[in-house]
Amino acid sequence: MLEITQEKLLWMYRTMTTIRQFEERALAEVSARRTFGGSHSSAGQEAGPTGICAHLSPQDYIASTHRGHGHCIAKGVDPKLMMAELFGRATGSNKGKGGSMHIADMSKGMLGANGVVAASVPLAVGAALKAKLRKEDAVAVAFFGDGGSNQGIIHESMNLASIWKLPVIFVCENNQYAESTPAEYSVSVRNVADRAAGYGMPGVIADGMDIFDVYDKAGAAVGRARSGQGPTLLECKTYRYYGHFAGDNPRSYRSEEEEKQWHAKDPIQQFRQRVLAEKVLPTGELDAVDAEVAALMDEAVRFADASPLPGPEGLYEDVYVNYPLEALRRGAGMGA
Amino acid sequence: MLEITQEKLLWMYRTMTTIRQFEERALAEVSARRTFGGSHSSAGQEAGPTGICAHLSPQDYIASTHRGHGHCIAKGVDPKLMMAELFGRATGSNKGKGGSMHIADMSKGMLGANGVVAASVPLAVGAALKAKLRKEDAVAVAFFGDGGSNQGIIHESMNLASIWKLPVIFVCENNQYAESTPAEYSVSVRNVADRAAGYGMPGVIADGMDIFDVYDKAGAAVGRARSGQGPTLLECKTYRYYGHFAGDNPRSYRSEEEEKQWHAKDPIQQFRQRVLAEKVLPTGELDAVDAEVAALMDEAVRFADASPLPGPEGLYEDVYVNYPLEALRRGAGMGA
Amino acid sequence: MTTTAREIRYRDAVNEALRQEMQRDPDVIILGEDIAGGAGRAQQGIVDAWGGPFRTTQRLIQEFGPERVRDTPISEGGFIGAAIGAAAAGLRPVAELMFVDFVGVCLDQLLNNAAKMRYMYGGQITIPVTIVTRIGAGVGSAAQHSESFYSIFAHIPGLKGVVPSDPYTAKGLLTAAIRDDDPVVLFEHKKLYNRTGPVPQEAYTLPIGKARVLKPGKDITLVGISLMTWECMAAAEALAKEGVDAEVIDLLSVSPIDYDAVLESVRKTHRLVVVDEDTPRCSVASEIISIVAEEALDFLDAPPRKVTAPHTPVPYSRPLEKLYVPDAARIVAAARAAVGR
Amino acid sequence: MTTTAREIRYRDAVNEALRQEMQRDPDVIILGEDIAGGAGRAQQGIVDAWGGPFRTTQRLIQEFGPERVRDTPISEGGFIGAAIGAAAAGLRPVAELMFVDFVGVCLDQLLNNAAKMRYMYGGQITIPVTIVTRIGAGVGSAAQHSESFYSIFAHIPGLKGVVPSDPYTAKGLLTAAIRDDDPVVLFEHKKLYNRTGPVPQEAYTLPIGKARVLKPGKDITLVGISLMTWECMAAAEALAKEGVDAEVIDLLSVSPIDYDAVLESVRKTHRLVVVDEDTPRCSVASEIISIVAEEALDFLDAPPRKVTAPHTPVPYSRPLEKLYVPDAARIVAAARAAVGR
Ligand SMILES: Cc1ncc(C[n+]2csc(CCOP(=O)(O)OP(=O)(O)O)c2C)c(N)n1
Ligand SMILES: Cc1ncc(C[n+]2csc(CCOP(=O)(O)OP(=O)(O)O)c2C)c(N)n1
Ligand SMILES: [Mg+2]
Ligand SMILES: [Mg+2]
Repeated sequence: MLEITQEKLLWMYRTMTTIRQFEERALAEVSARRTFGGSHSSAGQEAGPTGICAHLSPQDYIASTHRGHGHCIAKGVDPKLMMAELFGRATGSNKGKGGSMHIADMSKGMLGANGVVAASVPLAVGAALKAKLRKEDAVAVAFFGDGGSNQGIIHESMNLASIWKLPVIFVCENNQYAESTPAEYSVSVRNVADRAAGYGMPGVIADGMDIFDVYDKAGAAVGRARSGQGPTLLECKTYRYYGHFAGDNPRSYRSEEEEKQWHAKDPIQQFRQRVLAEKVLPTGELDAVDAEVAALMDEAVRFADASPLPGPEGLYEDVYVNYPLEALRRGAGMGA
Repeated sequence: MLEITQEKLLWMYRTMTTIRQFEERALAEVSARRTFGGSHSSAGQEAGPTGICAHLSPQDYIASTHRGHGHCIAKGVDPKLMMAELFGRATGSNKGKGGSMHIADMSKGMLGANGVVAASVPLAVGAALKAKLRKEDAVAVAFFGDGGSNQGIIHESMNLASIWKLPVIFVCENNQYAESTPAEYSVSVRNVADRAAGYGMPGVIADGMDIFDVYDKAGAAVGRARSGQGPTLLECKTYRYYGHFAGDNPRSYRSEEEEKQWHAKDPIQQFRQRVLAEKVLPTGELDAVDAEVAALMDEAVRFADASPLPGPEGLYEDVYVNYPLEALRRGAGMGA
Repeated sequence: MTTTAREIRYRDAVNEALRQEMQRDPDVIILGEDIAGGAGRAQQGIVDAWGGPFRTTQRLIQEFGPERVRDTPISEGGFIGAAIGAAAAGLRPVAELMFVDFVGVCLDQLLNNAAKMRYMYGGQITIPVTIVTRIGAGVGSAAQHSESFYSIFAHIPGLKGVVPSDPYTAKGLLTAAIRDDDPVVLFEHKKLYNRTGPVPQEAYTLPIGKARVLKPGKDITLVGISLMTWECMAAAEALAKEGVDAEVIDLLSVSPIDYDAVLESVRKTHRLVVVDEDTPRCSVASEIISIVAEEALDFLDAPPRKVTAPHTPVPYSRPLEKLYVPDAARIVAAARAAVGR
Repeated sequence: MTTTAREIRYRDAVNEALRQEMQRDPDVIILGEDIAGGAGRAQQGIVDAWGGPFRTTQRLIQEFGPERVRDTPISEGGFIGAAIGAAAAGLRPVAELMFVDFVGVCLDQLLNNAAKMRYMYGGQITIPVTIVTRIGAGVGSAAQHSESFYSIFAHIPGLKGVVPSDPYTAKGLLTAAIRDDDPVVLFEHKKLYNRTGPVPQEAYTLPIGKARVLKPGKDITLVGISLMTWECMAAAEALAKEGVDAEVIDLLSVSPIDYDAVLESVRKTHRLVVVDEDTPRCSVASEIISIVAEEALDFLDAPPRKVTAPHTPVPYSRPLEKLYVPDAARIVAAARAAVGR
């Protein structure tokens, strides 16, 4: 039997559903050309961020990737502000300056999505270092992909967190591909988690399609971190349902059959089946969440659409805290 | 009983002795201020490079570090040219342009010492890739230190060599310190070799003070590489007798007792004891080598001293194969 | 141009240069992320799933196989370092850095190995490696995927850099880069990939370090880099209507820079605007103006001007991004100021 | 200066700034390789074995402990990235990059995180990190340990850079850097460590982005950066003997650059030589000259000139290295040409 409160279960369901609907809405808006740049969908991967962030509070940190919408939502960033950001609006989480790949919300401990593969990982190490120095209870989660696991910065970050016993959870979301490149080709070992031994930390594999498995294993890792035992590497085996980015056709590098196998393990459906089978949440309540989230998405799009674009002065704002404005324009022929 | 030809044994002894004497001479010349920059001594570490390069021929490659004299000598670079290089002479291995940290000799497959920690490692991977593509028999050895093992580029290089099954031998010369920082502090795992498992390659530990142990284990690794089985990580546990660089006093971070323990395992003395005990080489022959090498060092210093310094035109030579000379000087106020 | 020239796209010109050089020389190989795609799945019938993120390497793996067209893990330091090592050992590799913004994960290999090895080793080595990368804002990719950061490469002794502006120069400069015995970085502009133009069928090279005059003129010199060349052309057209006859120079190389071409033009027109999509400080635009000031001060009838991005990261929101990238209007304004209108 | 000023060395001034800021603010921490040394061996009685490769961090670990004075593995990308993350989370870290030549192993963290986060995130964050690094040739360290590669930092929007030339400016600018809410890179010159000068005991800041006039003059402006300032002073002395009255400006910051100070001087002297130990292309010297050409063309009575390193790596052999580094003789020659002698 599930030993999770109803409230948390509902939060899990709402969070996963919000991620899914947000991703599908975002893709639709990209096609409708209402957003500016592309968008990397994390649909299919909802159980990872949700099962992990279920253990976190706003004073904990996460550092995210180019595929960051799910992390943001799970960490509590308001989807309205996210949608407005995708639409490049002044009301967006980042005032329209960052877009999909850079959504951040410091009030939620969300250190930012990041467009450079694996580049945000040491930021989590640093946030954990601050928590340790200030003797705060906080932990930091670093998300990266199977592709990201091959970047040198991962090695350096894991070694640092290990020797300094920092409260970091390294989460590799192994969705089997980096763009079109299969992990089985690019990663020299069966599981990314197998590399943990080389850093003297536990390497744990979770079924990234099963939020309860993620929740349990993340709980242990967060517990280790909070109690001063140092970092853990947690690998979530998962799958992205759509292409690498909005315009990518994943069938060019993976089979329909493979896709079907993963869809059969859909994290939201699995969740529903489990809570319904165990009778811990009624269908009606789940359906109500679906509808509620759908309404929220409509509202997010309406909000974004109605929001103003940033004014021209935004170009020069927030480059620095203090630096002469004139110096940002000087010798650049920026005109009047 | 040793299954190594007398000729090879003599080569081993001569090579280790040459390294030792070269290092001691180089330090003396630094103190005498006849060389320009500093010099990183590898005295104490002779068994590693020698035992490994004993398996290599000039068409094999090695890539070296800031502590590269031993690698150079073991790979066959002429100590005279090396000494002239330290003296900054036009006759040096690098025409006086590189100095101690950049000695290279392409005719010997010596891809260069390198002043950036671990930066030469991917060069060896590339040389191995060329050997594989051209179906040559050659292998490439990448040397790095315990400190270097924490650089991200090591991770990337090992992963690449593994997935591409390249003929690379990664050699970590663990001399216990990176400058003043003990490996036990900076490396998150007991042995650097333990990280090999994370790349699906064998991780082997050799007693880096015992050339016969190194020779055996390197032989297996080179054999694996030559027969297309891919890379190996070989860790040689060793010790540098002197400071990190010429001016460093190592007693500020390590104890006399520790130094003594390692000196007791001196690779050259161990070698002598073993071959004398097994009666495979007579004392006289070993002593003759000592004298021969000492004479060679005198000659090297004489040669270096008598050699001309590079002329001013050397400043602009060999920046590119082709690029207008004028462009190297233009807008730099270089004078006439 | 020759009789065999056809109209093809910039991306196809890049592809053709790669293909022809790989045909010509078995030592030419390509390494990069998803340059073929679906790596290791030939048995499943998957070959060339992507053909490169911008399809510039399409079909190469079919012709040359996975040994020479090598998908890589996301390890730019590692595989660019390996390309440099392979070049040192005798190959002639082309390595792809997907976007120039990522230079920071592999710069050490370029700065301390590729650029310096020949010099440090006293000339006993050549490093015939080509790095292909992408620049340019204007497609909503925000701060980490939109830079035009070639100034850093131009700064580094030992590297060369080329910035083709159309299919013809893309093919000729890439071919030259591959055949060059020095490390050369080729900057493709994302917004040029679909630009078409006549390109000879057969292989040819264009000289690295030579600019070209795209439009002669006598009143003012406009120097363009990559995409900016076309903004200069548009500005020249607008200026013509105002009676200002602008000369447009397409720089084509950022190292070596063809100062002589610029100086010759400025000695004729006496006015200069340099247009650079990179940010302004220590930029190629600054470099060119500084040399003109040093060597042709007396010829200048008006202050030379830069038109560049501002000293800010690239913003995401489209209206801001539009302000960010230099355009014909800003060039015209700078030119008007120079000619005193 | 105040009555409490004493003569101390540049290296001690750096040390004092660090110590006083760590005393003042518990959020200030230091990370770097061997900045204390012998890490993890306190039980063996080993504390502060090195105190930094140039002894600039000596004794700090005794006062502030290993949590705040943190020896690191050789993982510049990792620990500088961690410093940036810690800054984002509220600390005020100082991270040491042992030599600027190694920037390529950690540039991504500086370029894509430190410099851009505030902008990309719409201002919701500050990154009060300080990077301390070392520049300079002339000590026989060859191509990979001798660069003065600050132009790249000056180029990057979001970073600031300071280049102190003596103990007084070292302490004041480092203190300012640590207190500044933006990422600031401080470049220490290896050949300045033993330079002595008066330094107030108490903490003080100097404004980032402000140059200083070290010697007023009316015939020509010499702009120096870091060590080069003293070559300018030597040149000014030599020029004085020839009747040429040079004004010497010590730039002190490479981002922001104090153009106004340079312009004011040039409007008075009408002649300019910029002296920069970095290589010339897209350099700070180019940048300054380009702005002077844009904004004060009419004041220039002679072409402005750069005196820099050549466009080559740093050679090892001493006679070549001596030719490489700009010196007073080259400055005098350039100044003579400018004043027409
Ligand atoms: C350093 C760097 N190299 C390359 C890229 C281009 N790129 C963006 S996402 C991606 C694949 C990432 O794969 P993975 O880490 O598995 O994450 P996923 O996309 O599967 O979530 C690549 C190659 C990049 N953004 N940064
Ligand atoms: C990227 C980089 N960081 C720092 C340094 C400065 N440095 C030179 S040698 C060294 C220690 C290297 O230790 P290790 O790899 O164990 O080799 P060893 O000196 O022990 O042979 C350091 C930190 C450098 N050269 N390159
Ligand atoms: Mg993936
Ligand atoms: Mg070591």
